[in-house]
Amino acid sequence: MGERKECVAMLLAGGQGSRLIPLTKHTAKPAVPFGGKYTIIDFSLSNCINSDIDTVGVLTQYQPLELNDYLGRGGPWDMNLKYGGLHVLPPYQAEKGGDWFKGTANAIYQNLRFIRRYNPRYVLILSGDHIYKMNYRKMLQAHIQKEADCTIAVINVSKEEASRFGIMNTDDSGRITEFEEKPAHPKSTLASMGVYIFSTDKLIEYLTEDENDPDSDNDFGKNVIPRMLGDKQRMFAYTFDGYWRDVGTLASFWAANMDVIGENPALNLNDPSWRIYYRHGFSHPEYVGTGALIKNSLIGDGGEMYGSADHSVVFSDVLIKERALVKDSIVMGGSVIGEGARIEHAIIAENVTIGKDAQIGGESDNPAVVASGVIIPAGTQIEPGEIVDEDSPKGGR
Amino acid sequence: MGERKECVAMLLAGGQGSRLIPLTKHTAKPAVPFGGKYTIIDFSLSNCINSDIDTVGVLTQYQPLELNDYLGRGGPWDMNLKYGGLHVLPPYQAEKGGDWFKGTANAIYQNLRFIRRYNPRYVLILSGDHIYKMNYRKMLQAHIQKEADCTIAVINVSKEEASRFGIMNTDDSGRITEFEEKPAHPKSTLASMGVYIFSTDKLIEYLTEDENDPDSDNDFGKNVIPRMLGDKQRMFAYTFDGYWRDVGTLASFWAANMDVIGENPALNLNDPSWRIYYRHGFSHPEYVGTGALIKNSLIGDGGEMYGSADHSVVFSDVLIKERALVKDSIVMGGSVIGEGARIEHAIIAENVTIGKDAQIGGESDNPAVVASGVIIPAGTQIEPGEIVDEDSPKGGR
Amino acid sequence: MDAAGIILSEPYLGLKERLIDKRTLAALPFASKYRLIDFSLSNMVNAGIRNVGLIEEKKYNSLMHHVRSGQEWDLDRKHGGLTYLPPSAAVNSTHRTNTRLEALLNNRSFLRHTSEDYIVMCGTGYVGNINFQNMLDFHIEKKADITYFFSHNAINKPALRDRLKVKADDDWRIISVDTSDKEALCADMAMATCVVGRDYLLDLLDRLSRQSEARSYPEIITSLIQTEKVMAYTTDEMVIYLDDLPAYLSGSLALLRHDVQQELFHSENGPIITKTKDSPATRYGENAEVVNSLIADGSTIEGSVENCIIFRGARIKEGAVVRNSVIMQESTVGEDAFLNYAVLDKQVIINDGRTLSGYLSHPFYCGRNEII
Amino acid sequence: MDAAGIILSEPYLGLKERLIDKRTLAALPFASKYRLIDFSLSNMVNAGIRNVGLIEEKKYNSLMHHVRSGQEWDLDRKHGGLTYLPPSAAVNSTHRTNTRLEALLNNRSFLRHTSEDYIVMCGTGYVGNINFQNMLDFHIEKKADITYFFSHNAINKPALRDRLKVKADDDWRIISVDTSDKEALCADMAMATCVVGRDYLLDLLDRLSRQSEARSYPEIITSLIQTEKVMAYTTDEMVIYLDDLPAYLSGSLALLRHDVQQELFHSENGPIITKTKDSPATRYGENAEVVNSLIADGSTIEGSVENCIIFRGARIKEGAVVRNSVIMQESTVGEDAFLNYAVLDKQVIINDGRTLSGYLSHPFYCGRNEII
Repeated sequence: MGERKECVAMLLAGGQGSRLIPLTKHTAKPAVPFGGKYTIIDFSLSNCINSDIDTVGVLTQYQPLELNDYLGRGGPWDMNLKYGGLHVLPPYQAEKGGDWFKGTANAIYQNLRFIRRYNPRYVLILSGDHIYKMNYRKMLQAHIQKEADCTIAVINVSKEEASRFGIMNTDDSGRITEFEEKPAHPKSTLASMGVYIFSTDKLIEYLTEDENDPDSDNDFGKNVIPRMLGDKQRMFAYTFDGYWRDVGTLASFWAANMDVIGENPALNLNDPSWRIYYRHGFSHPEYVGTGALIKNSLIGDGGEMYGSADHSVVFSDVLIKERALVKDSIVMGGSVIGEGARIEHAIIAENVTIGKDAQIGGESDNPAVVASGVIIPAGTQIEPGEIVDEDSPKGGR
Repeated sequence: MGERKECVAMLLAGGQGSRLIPLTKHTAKPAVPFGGKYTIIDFSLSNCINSDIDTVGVLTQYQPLELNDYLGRGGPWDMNLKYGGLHVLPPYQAEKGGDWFKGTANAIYQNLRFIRRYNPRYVLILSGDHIYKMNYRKMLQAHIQKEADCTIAVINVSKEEASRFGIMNTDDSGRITEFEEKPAHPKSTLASMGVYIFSTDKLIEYLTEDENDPDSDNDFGKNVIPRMLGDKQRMFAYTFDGYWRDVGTLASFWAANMDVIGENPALNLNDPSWRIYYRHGFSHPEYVGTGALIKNSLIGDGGEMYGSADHSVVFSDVLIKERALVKDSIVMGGSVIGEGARIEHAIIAENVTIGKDAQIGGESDNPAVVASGVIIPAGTQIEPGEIVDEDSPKGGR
Repeated sequence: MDAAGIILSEPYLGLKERLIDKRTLAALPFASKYRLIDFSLSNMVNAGIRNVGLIEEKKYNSLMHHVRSGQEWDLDRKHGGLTYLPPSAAVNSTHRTNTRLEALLNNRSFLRHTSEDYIVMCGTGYVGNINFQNMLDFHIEKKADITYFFSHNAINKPALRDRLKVKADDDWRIISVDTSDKEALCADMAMATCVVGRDYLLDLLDRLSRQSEARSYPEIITSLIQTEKVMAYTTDEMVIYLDDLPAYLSGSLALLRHDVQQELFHSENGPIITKTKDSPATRYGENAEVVNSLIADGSTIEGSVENCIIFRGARIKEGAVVRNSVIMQESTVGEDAFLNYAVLDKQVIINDGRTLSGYLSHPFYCGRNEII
Repeated sequence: MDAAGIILSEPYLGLKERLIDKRTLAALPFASKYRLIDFSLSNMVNAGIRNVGLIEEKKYNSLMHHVRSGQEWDLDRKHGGLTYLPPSAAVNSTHRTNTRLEALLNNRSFLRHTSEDYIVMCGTGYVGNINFQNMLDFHIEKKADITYFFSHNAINKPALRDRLKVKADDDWRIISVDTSDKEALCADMAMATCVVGRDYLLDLLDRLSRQSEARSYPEIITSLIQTEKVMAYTTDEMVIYLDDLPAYLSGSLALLRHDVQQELFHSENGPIITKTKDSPATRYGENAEVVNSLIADGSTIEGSVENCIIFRGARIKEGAVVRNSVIMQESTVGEDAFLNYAVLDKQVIINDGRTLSGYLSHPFYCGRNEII
């Protein structure tokens, strides 16, 4: 119990995820449901514990009530430890007044006391809003082996996508020679995943320097990394070649959910060697009634199925009534799909009620979205790409 | 698990306690150590669980890292429940931006979602910075019996003190007829303890009204209570006649600690019928060596005593070296008192080192204070009433 | 609630079923994701009981593995919470008890140290979602010495054996035992669900312990009702008895009834709580066909399933047809296999193309880890 | 650390001390606030072991009450953590084991299901703050089959009985057992502290289980060292044996030595962790006089205490003089009583004015709850 922690993870979970706003109005993006059972932050946290990293500071500031409750003391991820474990780190006021976190680097800077307590050799910086299964331990081994000051996880993206990311240019040894934020003409396709490992002393040194620079935005990508590169610190790229998605838009969120469907899905969630842990409710087993036809789908528990689901992700405690059809869609927990309703290419958030014979979405790449708690009256038609939230006239609340 | 909670407590732990500043520079006032084993907030939390109230929201905003870690999920107070239990509620940003808590009423208003989740009939509002043992259950029974909208706990103070408190004037039935904040000429001596029970619907109604009033300071004492009185709501005083201290100044903090000493102390902490719970470290048993003389004192565990202690409160892991004397003083955890040093009428904070033959304080009502982590060089003399913190020249750090 | 709980993890009424070869009855899996103990524990905590003693029989390993510290039920408390109690004489004896009375006698110190005034006891030979608060209220209102629980709404009543029948007067006081009267309250005092005052129980145990000769349970009850005020608390809350393998199968299939689901899983009393498993969502394949079945999370359905109870992590492969069966945790039914009225225990493998068929009264049973 | 742990809560080497009449040795209180199991568990977790099996003997109630879910040691984990293992044949047997070998044989499934490559085993017949990581490193470096733990720094060595002496070669390989050679490593293979590869142990257990005749522990070890590479890991870390009541008293009084306190409580290995109690601070009265004693929190000292170990909640009243004694939890020594070389078990009451005096070799013992 008295041991020093080799590596402490700091997980940035402060983002609102403004492009997901119908899903993040009352909850932080990391608390958005994903994959029939999980919330987005489960992936980073499960990666940590599966990588044998048991001490994680989660930095929150946007609508944290649900996220804080969801995280608790980290029990679901086996991180409710007396020494180490999961700790939520909200913004706070100090002797000289309080600050909201200004940027990603400032958020870590404000919580250096948390890091120092465990005296780790290495600090892993993560975002709480990506979907991926990654062994950080291997990345740490690479960091140690290369005697790096900072290692940045990168993923190969297509030439077209590259200009939407921070792009690394590296030499043959993997050492980063240049970093460009969203370059118009990218020189490589190695995109930063927002996963960094720092040797602790270098992290503290550069965060302190960054904090003292009044012109800095206090952001890792914009300020800290370029400054370290400028100082010729040993910075290496670590290439990750698994599944990774930044589910920053409604379309990419929908697409990533579709990726978990199928016998050999792009993202396999039924993987005993890399389990994704989550906080459980008290749902009973799901009942599939006479007349139901469920195929090529993932269905959570506690629901009752009397209608059809095809190529969809359905969360816990959902009721799909007779003759209803859910196709190419996401239906989150506690929602009710009325008799004969037709849901296609849609995202139905939590605790939505879809009235009888309503039609949501259609054949389109642009998912229709119904925000949580909305009641859609019988017979209503929601167009592809349309977003219905509690304030919009379509929600008959 | 599905039951509604009859009563939920909201504990305001946001205060800096600026008059205790040498003790609260890096920690919130509720996390200040008290009584050899405890922190101040342990009293309110233990009162809750001993009153069978197992669901508590703790509102924090000032330097919460230590307090958050100390609270965790409430295990020490037997409140780590899946349904209910202890939850830390930090300030947060919502869709329309973030707010620090403006006043006590606003802090509760911002966390109405937490209260609503448990659908309680009654809400108990507490401060985390008073020292007392009180059965809130009895107060709740009085509230129910009187069919009150709001019940305010009061304590009888002397005529002289009364003008420092919020004073209630009541009729024969105990119904509050008037409330005066720090009156120059008090009409009664019933002072508010800052402990309120509200019927939930009334609380929500008046908090919402208060929030919509741009001129309000959003404070219970200044705004909400007077407004309810003006509206002739049923408001009752509940008289508490036990030990109660607002340890808001260094002198009152020192005095309250002295109150726990003795065979029949003003505040009995060795009371199996009303145990005060706290979070434990790993301290080993205390060793009292040859030459030690400890009398009329409370001593925490893990320490080593080779010198003398008389009429003092000594926390865990303190080393008192040969020929040292600690008298009428408080020595917090991890501090070292050097050979021959003389500590009188002083507050020595955590992890202080007092050098050989140093003299701290003296015969006085005005305690000398050494802030946490300070090193006092050998032979130094600290006058009565003097405050030494890490920035002051006396601290030889 | 001013009551502590005692759960008697009882033996299987003397029946030698392979279902409980390697587990206590309390650890028997039921209803896709539960074990029988989940129902007892949930009924206790849903009634506000915060102090539960669990008297475990031998073979308690699978039970402890499931219940652990009681955390899922909020019973991992500093004070009270879950306590494992030894069935045998606590200190010096090495032989294990077989009677409920002896188990209670051996745990008088638990009773003495509880601060609650009443004790709610239950066994684990049945499932139900029962409001123990109501039973306690009845007990107090009637000023009873002992109040036994009876359900008017029992499933598998025909399978009852070794149970007592009693007759009550108009005020629900029990006046006779073991009648052949068809109208008598037929139930299961053997399942031991009752309320009793703590001090009264301690006194009663003292008196019983002084009686030297061993007596059967019916004999004890028969003599009790002469001198004590033994009441019958009756309710319409549903109870499913699981006396033997046919009862286990028919009790399982009863879960497919809407009224049974409502009673067990949507009761106002509260949810039935079980150990979490971090299972992913259920995966339905391209050609899955599921009708009238209970499906746990983490299972994979690629074939045809009708009138079945499927547990966590089970897999029904393409072309397989499974009807009227219970498939426990992590068992696999191979391609084109055909199962009817079968009960597969945990981690069974049924190879491709096998046909296994029993009948409701004679289910086909396959033991844990077996391969067919 | 790539090792799982097994703690054998062993019987008291056949001694019949009243100290352990109603508790296992593992649950014996020691050093003001601990029980012996605390040292074993803390050594395990301080070495980074996260998966510990606890083989409990009968009378395990006080042990379970103390350890519960292992939460204090961060061992209440979803995966691994603390597992209670049955000493007797897991399933069908009703008799209890008396040998360590049988206990291991009965828990091969625990060994099979651990993912760690090594097993660290220890007993509970001693206390120490021992770095098991170093022992494992030695085991791996030496490519040993089994590595036994030996301390050069044992307290109560004269009290050793029924322990083995071994002799090692220059590379620390054990070459003979039970010599009368004075220079031999005298220790305590009976306390069973050792490291062994998991697969190797399973294989060894299989081999041993096929040998039909019962053999004594020395016989087994003697035959093992012929064929296996059994190594001696020696350390200067202090170990206190607690073989009998005199050893318990002298081992307790040894705690008053500065070097022993440093070894046990200020070791770099980590703290010794125990169950929390929410005791208030120790209260010293107007006329308290304490010299050279270990005082637990929650106790009240109003009289004179010299060379003593005082447990939580104990009270020494005014005028009482207590010397060279161990006063366990919640015991009270009345006014003007005089105690010397006494061991008071828990919740004892010594009335005012009593004089109770034993000697180091013959301590005066007073059993739990007794009143003198």
